[in-house]
Amino acid sequence: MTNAPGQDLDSLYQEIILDHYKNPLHAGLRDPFEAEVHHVNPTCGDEITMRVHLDGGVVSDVSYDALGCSISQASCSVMADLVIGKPVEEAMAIHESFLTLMQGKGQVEPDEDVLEDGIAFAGVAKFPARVKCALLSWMAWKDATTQSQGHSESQPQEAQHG
Amino acid sequence: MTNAPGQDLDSLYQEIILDHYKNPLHAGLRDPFEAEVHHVNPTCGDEITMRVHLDGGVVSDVSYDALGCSISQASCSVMADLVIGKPVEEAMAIHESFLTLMQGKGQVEPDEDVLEDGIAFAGVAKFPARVKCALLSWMAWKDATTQSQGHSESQPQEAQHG
Amino acid sequence: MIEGLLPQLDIVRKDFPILERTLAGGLPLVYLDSANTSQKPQVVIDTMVDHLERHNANISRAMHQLGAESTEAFESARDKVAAFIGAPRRDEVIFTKNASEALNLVANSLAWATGDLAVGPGDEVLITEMEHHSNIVPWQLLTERKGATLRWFGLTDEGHLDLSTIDELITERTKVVSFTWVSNMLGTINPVAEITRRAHEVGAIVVVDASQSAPQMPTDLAAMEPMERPDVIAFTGHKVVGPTGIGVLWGRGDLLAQLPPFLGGGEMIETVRMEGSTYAPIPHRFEAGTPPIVEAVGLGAAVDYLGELGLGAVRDHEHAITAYALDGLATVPGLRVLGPLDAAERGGAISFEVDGVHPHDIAQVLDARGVAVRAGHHCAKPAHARFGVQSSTRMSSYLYTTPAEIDALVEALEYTRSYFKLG
Amino acid sequence: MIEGLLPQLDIVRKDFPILERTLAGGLPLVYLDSANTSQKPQVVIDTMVDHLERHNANISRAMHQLGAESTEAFESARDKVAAFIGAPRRDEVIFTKNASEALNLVANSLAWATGDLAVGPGDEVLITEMEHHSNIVPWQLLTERKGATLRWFGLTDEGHLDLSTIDELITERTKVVSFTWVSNMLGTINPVAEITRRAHEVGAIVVVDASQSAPQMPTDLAAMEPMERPDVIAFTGHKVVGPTGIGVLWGRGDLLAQLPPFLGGGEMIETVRMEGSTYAPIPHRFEAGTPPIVEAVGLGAAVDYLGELGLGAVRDHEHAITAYALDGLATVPGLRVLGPLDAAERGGAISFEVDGVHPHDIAQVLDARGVAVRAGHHCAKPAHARFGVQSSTRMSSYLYTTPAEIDALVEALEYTRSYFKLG
Ligand SMILES: Cc1ncc(COP(=O)(O)O)c(C=O)c1O
Ligand SMILES: Cc1ncc(COP(=O)(O)O)c(C=O)c1O
Repeated sequence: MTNAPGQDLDSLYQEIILDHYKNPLHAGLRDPFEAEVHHVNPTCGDEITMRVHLDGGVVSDVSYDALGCSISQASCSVMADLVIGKPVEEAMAIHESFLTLMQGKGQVEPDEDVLEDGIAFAGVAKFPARVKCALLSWMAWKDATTQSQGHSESQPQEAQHG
Repeated sequence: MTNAPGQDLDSLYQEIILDHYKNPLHAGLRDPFEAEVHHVNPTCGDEITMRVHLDGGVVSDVSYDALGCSISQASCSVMADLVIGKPVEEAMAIHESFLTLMQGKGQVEPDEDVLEDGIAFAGVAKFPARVKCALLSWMAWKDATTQSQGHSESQPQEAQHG
Repeated sequence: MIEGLLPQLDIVRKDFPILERTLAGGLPLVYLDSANTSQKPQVVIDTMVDHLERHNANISRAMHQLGAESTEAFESARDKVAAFIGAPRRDEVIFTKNASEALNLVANSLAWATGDLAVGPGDEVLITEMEHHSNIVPWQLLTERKGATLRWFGLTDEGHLDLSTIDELITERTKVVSFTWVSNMLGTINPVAEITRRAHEVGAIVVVDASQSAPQMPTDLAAMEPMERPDVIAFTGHKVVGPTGIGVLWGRGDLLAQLPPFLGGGEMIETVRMEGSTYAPIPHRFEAGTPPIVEAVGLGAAVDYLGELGLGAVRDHEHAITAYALDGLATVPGLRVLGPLDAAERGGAISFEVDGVHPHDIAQVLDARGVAVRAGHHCAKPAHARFGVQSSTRMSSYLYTTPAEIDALVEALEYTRSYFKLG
Repeated sequence: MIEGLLPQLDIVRKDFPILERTLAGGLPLVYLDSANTSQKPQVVIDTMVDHLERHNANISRAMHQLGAESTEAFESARDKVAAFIGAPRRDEVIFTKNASEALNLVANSLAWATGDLAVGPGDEVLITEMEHHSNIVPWQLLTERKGATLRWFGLTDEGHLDLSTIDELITERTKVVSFTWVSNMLGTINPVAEITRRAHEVGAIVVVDASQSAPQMPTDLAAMEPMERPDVIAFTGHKVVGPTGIGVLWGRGDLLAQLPPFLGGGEMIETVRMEGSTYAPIPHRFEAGTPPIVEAVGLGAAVDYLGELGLGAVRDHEHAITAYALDGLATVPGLRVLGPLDAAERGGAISFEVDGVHPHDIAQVLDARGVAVRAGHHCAKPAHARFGVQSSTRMSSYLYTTPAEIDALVEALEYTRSYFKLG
């Protein structure tokens, strides 16, 4: 059997991803929170319920209940761990940088200082069908955070193509 | 210039047809009548209003007001002249035989004893787009006659394809 | 050697150019996603190309030679489709853009119906829990908008319709019963004749979603007893080796003639004045605008192709492959099939779960081995919910599927388990 | 030599295989029916074949390599179409089956709208007397069904909209103004910016039927002033050198997001439970079921092809040919053109009458000479009625039309007159 496809897979399923998948950080729904959102990947049915608690301009907690594949679960865990404790503005910048990575079709070099464990998702960007999995929780977080800030952005936004 | 297309045309535009077109028989709307129908060729907009008067099982009058091309006008004139004075049953048989001719794609040999001037339309059967023109008045006549007989057949029937 | 396979399967496969493709890493394509969309034989592609390169013109409206050729090609596609399903009359065959539009056409038109067909408070529409979203949402919209009630058949643990409640569900209040002939998720073949008869006894309209049955089983409407013949069936071109962009609605002529128009415009009219319009007879009444011409022509070639193979032979092939696949899947530890386990009771779509691996991840690993399956809810979320899962992996075979491809699937599933380090 | 023709017209013509065809009697094809449907360049056909032979799969739903390729091809067609019309956002581009469906989508959804968008008694929808049936009947259905009132702009004798009544027609009661950018019968180019501004001042939604303008003139929505930019435009693939089976609806994102769903099912959902469903954001919200995938891919190649020629150059070509044709037609005794006589005010469709010969008969004789034109009401019965005729003959050029073809038309018209023995 050829090994080529296996190698491809390994670039998707990095050890870090599988670890987060098996042991997700910050899982569960907690109080207090200002906004709770429910996002769905309509294509495959993956779902997430997410709460965001802001405190003095800082993301004080992100808690969630998620159903989905390894990529979407691990991404959620990584995201929560990255943004909790960060000022909203900085967290939004991290979000932006993750989005750029995911939409880069594998051409964007991730910045480990910003994304930390998130750089493990660089390989996902080469699998267009999985990009939405990786982004589900990030989109939910952005939505919930914006709502927490008092802006309402009720219509879930779809990931931009191309 | 090649003559081939001209020959084709002449098989469509027989002298008899052009004559009936220029001098249509039985034109105009007359009393008495038991049924009046209005048929349209939805494709091109040709229209006909037709009245039928039956008397003792005989087609006693067919009168009409028609707008359309040479084929549809001539066909109406020929039809009216053919059926007026005939028992309904015989007229229906003529209708049937004209229908068969028109749907025969030029393969059916017309019977002059039955169709008289109608045989001039044999060439029309080779022009699928014109078959509907030739049939418009015949369909209207059938509809009106059936209504006159007391049967209601309100939904105009479309010429069967193939 | 397995019984029932299509004779000369290797030659049949040569008709499908895509099956010769290789994927990343030079792997051969193992296409097991035919319930999602089927592959196209060369003859369908060539027929479309010939139409576009030599006969392209708008239909009906055009009087010239190209127009006559194009109209003839389009209308003879209607004849072919009518023959394919044994339609009692050719003008009962309406071309839509897909099965979804066909189903919506009926539901949406019913929303504007008056008289006997009107749907309102107190009236009920009956569907089932195993429907594709395209046979759920249109009826939700209809009943919500008109204040009627949506009801549904539940499912047994084996993935059959639970007909034990049929007397409560089909009543004098039932205006429409709409259900799938073959489930695209569970594979279940439903008892169309029996349900249709019961529905007709109370005067309900019966709509059957034939999207999964038309590709796999002979359909002969004219041969069905009128009481047991659905009033409407819908299917989609791209699942019967035809192109996308075309679907079919067959409906009983007098029912269709009673339905108010759906889309307005173009060729669906009899006459138009600014003050009001009248409409053409079927089929044109429901074919507003320029229809999918080259798609109809391609579909005509597709059903001809299936007709030459013989739908009976295709069904036998599917049955043989499905049985073989069920056996193979049973050898994979932790794998659970959703739906009937007897190949005789089902079509060629088999959805399953594997303990400890999410369907996306299964599909991903399979894809890395060249095996194309579908993962997700397959547009059947309620059926997934019924079985307590959110998604599943689905393999679906078709007339070109070989036993060796099933072997490749089973092997790739074993590999998936080892990749994710499952016992 | 005529100014403004496409450079290297003879080479451009070689892109269109059908133009090499001969007709009965070995006559060359003179195709002057492009307003009905355009011919297809080889690159569109080849792109579709490549998709069907190598990348065919269902989109979105499929996780495998073919699925990814097909999805990428489909979504990049959306990007190309968005670029073609200068859409402010790519997700505002919705694929339908044709222009007619796009227009019906809006009218039909509005019938179920609540709140601001609701249409009911006292409300008015404003159209024009020069609309294609596809932009009349949907609004008749909407206003009849909802008890609203349909009004329309009349036409001047020269074939322009009679804007003298604009103050009476566009009022606080006007909910929707829907009109064509370029008439398919009269050729008239309408003042989109001016009418849109007026309609927006009273808060009406503006729908523009771009079926005839999109093929012939540059469209740049993003460059339009927001007050003058329509809220919705619709056009159809087969008139922009693309395949049948695909149309485009562009709509302002926040308007589309407010509209209730049109067709339900397949991929237009967010989540489905038996008790009720929620819907996906645009564009998917309005793309129920398997979309016309290979058709979108073909359309992408088509708009790329037009983009390479340059829509400005295409418009110049049409203008030059139209002016030349108007001059030629003016030499035919008894011929009367319906619509503006100045090529600058019109598109490339020219409808005319010839005293003493019915349009069918003209088209028939022309066809016998290889000249393909359309005869009939061109799906614009009210405009014909306005000019006191029941039908007309229409020649319509496109980017591949040569002056020699116009000469052939004029000569064939002379022959027609002599065939029917007219002075
Ligand atoms: C101005 C106009 N609007 C709408 C249409 C309808 O387009 P389609 O038939 O592709 O839906 C056409 C062409 O037929 C047209 O010319
Ligand atoms: C059972 C069933 N119904 C309806 C559909 C919808 O078909 P389409 O997406 O072509 O409209 C499908 C396939 O997607 C199906 O499997």
